[in-house]
Amino acid sequence: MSQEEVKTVREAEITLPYKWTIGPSGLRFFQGLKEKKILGTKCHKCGRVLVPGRKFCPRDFVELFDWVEVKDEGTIRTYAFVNYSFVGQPRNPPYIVAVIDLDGADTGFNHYVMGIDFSDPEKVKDQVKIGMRVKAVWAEKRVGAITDIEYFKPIK
Amino acid sequence: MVRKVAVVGVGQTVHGKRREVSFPELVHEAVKRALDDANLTIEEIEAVVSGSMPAPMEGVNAPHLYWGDDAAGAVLKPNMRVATCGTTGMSVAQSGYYHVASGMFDVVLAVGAEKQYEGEAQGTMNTVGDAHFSRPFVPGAPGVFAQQSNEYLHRYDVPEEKIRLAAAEVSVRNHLDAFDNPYAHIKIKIKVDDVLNSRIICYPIRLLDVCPQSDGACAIIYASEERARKITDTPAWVKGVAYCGNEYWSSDNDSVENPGTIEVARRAYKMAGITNPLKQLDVAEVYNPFTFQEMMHYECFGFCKPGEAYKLVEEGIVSRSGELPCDPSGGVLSTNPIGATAMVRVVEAALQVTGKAGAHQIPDAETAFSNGLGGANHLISVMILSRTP
Amino acid sequence: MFKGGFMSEKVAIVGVAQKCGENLMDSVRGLAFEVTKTVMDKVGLTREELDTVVASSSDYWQGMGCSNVFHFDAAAGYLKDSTKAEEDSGLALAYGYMRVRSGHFDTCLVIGITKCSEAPPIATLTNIYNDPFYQRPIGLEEISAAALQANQYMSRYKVSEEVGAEVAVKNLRNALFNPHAHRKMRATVEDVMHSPVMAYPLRELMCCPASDGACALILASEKAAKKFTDDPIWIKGINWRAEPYFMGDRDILENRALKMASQKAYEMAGIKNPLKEIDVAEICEPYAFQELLWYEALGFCSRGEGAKLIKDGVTSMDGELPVNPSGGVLSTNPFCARGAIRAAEAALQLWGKAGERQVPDAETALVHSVHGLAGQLHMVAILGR
Amino acid sequence: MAEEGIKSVKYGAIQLPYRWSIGEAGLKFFQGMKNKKIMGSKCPKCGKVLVPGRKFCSTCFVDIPDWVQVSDKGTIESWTLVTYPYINQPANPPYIIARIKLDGADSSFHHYIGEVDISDLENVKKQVKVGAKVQAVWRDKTVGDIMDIQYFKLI
Repeated sequence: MSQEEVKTVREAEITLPYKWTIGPSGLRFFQGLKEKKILGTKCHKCGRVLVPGRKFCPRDFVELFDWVEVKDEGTIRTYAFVNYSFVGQPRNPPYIVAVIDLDGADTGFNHYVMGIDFSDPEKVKDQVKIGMRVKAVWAEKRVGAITDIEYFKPIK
Repeated sequence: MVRKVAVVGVGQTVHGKRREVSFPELVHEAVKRALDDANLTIEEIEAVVSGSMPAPMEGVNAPHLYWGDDAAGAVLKPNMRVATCGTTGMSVAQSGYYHVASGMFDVVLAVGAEKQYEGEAQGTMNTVGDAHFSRPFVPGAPGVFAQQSNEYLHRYDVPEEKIRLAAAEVSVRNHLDAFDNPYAHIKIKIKVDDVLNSRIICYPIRLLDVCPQSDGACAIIYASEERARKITDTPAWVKGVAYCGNEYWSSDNDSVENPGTIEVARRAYKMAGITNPLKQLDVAEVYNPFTFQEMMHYECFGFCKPGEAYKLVEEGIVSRSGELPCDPSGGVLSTNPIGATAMVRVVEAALQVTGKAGAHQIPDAETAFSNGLGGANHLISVMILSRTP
Repeated sequence: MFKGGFMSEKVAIVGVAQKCGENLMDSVRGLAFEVTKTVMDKVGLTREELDTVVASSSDYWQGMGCSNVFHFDAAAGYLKDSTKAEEDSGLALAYGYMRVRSGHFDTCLVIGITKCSEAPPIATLTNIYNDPFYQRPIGLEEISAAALQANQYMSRYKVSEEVGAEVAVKNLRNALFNPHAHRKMRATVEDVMHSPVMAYPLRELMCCPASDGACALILASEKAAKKFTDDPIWIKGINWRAEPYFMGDRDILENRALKMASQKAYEMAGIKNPLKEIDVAEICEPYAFQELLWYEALGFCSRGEGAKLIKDGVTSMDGELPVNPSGGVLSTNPFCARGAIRAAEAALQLWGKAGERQVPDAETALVHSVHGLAGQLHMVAILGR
Repeated sequence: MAEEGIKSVKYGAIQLPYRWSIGEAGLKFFQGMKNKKIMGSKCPKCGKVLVPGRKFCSTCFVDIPDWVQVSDKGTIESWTLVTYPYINQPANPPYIIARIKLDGADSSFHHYIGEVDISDLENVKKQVKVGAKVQAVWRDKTVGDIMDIQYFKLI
């Protein structure tokens, strides 16, 4: 009776379906995206404009009602150049994810930055700089999802 | 006053690829070692806390029901699961502490474990983001922490190269220190250039800036003052405990001078009566899954001023012979069974202040700092242990 | 945060809020904010005055890793010592209790939250409670495990299927008087017996629904409680215990873990005769026969006599010890929230604020919650005025 | 501002692969299964024979060095007929799961019951009874898996 006869590691893939509720504030934000608008909510206590617009300010713990539009342009606060792959990855590498300070917003906005030459990983940092200006590239056909913005591209 | 609580026993498995044992068997190994260390039987354990990484990593829902009961010795005892991503090990350790501090229990076991080779760590990390707004932009832990690292590199009036070089030194040091830790996973002798020339995983993070994935388990036994003195001559007293969360939308916060990270240390220091961490702490086990994180932690924890972490590295202050040795165990950079990782920091702190750290002992260490970090920089935790109550 | 305080032997519940339903329109995050804001406003507690948060949710039920990251700041946790007790907010109550009792914190928010409408079926998510090798391939999950338990119970104590139906009749009827309840109806034993067989002997109306919901509690130390209310509900006893993992290792009719947990909680609270001394009980009975088994393990009656309690109406609204005036989990099952809901309902009873489901003059209440196949991890608490 | 066209829920999935180690005890148990033997382990402290066999006794918390073979025959302690479908279900409903006390074991064993006409519940109730004796039906080609036993049949 040799050990090799029995598989010592069991392999399986588990797929579980979910339907996550967006909620009223999320719906309002995504309706904005559909109309090529990025909407935030202004907290009447701390005065911050929070993007994406949301139901409450976590710091002041008040409900937010004051919806404002912010620009679809901004400044790169920071970014990561993703050059590795993993199971369940939302897009094929390489790509850049960035935190963008949109004009008019007090919070960072997470999205892709594309339109960069990725052929030499060592040279990506020469093309993308913190503090660089970027602008949203909108999808032609928008459905009210975060991917209605395809990515942000560098602008002068 | 609040009740005094001490660590009276610790146990960890050899971390690494542990294909030969099942999850419960791995956990059992660490728990037995902790019981042996404290010279206690399972009957003397009054309650158990357990935790691991988000359950989708294990492919088992509510894993405390599976391995947390039987393997951790919780059958017919109080048991709960505390799971908070990377801070899990620390959240479990702190829950064990509060079990005793509450006065409800005198002897309590805390267990953290992970088998990273069984699941998909980055695929699981991706699910930490909500499906509507965030998930497309959560490229696993390296992606999240690379953004933070990049911001750090460009925050201060310090040449990027200086910080980059210091981070490489951090990698060299941790991987070398791991040789003196019998439980560590990745032990390699590397040079600064090896780090700088390693492949870009997620700019600015390179392959040798990144922690490994390990299988491993870790256990701590806590006791009340009265019991602790009967159980051991060398208790490690819990002097400071703190835990802090940032906002869910991580980009709402400054990720470099991070409010949660700064606040958590402030609270732990206050409880432990520490006003000058660099002077009063003898050793620190900071949670360093990526090299830059270790340096940002120095700053947020007040080991130095913002932007000056590279000096601590350059001047050898955080080396084993320095004023405040950091991660003499080899840190997370050498060993990372996620659900146990932050608890290993506490265990290492306990080993140091009780003089049981063996080859990586810091001489005369009296007070030790440990911390954990979880989510996409969402949750930060600190525990300070001391030789004296 | 650490207040340098003193251990507080006495810990109170000073406020409760809940929201449940079949399919709530807001996200988990929005729902967490809503119940948290409600309970804080009711108590008059500001975010600054809140010291710690213990949340209970589950990665698999939420479809998110590290589920609490998504809602901890919605539960007022920004820059707070905000932690988690997974899968059962009954355990979050226990952990919150210990945190306040330690003297480190004066006030604690306990929140349980799950939206089952977003998640795969209960059977799917509880089948993966099991190890991948032995129990999972055999199709054990919460419902089939409860069915095995029920059938063994029927066989050993010569109890008919209709007794299980009577439990469902009682709880679903009680739910009619609870505005928070999800599934409610005036059903007869025949109605229940005519509902489809899920896993023999369990029929659809003997099995819990899948609900959305959240429930928040505010705990306070003795000193702090006085600031917020003249009428604190004290946690007089609390304990929780686990059965072994392998179902085959356990006597699934004896439920030793529950027996031990309740004995310890009774001891803390000074209760010697639970049936006489407890005025109302809110227990977690996802499957009808489990309510009978829990009666027995909780010491309301001897082994095998649970059926007698339900038949004699002892646990009905007008009985000696009304059990689940809220309608219980058979009416409302937002998975991780159900333990906190039991505590909230018990507190409302003791305050005399339970509206149409009020049990008159309730002074002492029992709270029970459980999860795991055939009841693996039980929590019992005794509340009193 | 109209909200037509935007889905109020997002449909998605968590899909992840796993590679679980069966471990030392699992290896012994499944080697037994491959040889059509059901292996238990006898706790040196409480003396109980626990099936499936394991490395340690969870109640006594001591290592178990002694393995013993138990019978592939036993007695039904309880059973259920599962009729509902769910996602990722390991078998197609309807099916019968039983709790079986194997001869020689002190713990119970769970498995399917086969060779029963399950088209009608009343019929099932007549055939499958608590206390009935059952025996494992092994696959011809065993691989070292819990499903090397196809099911148990009434004897």
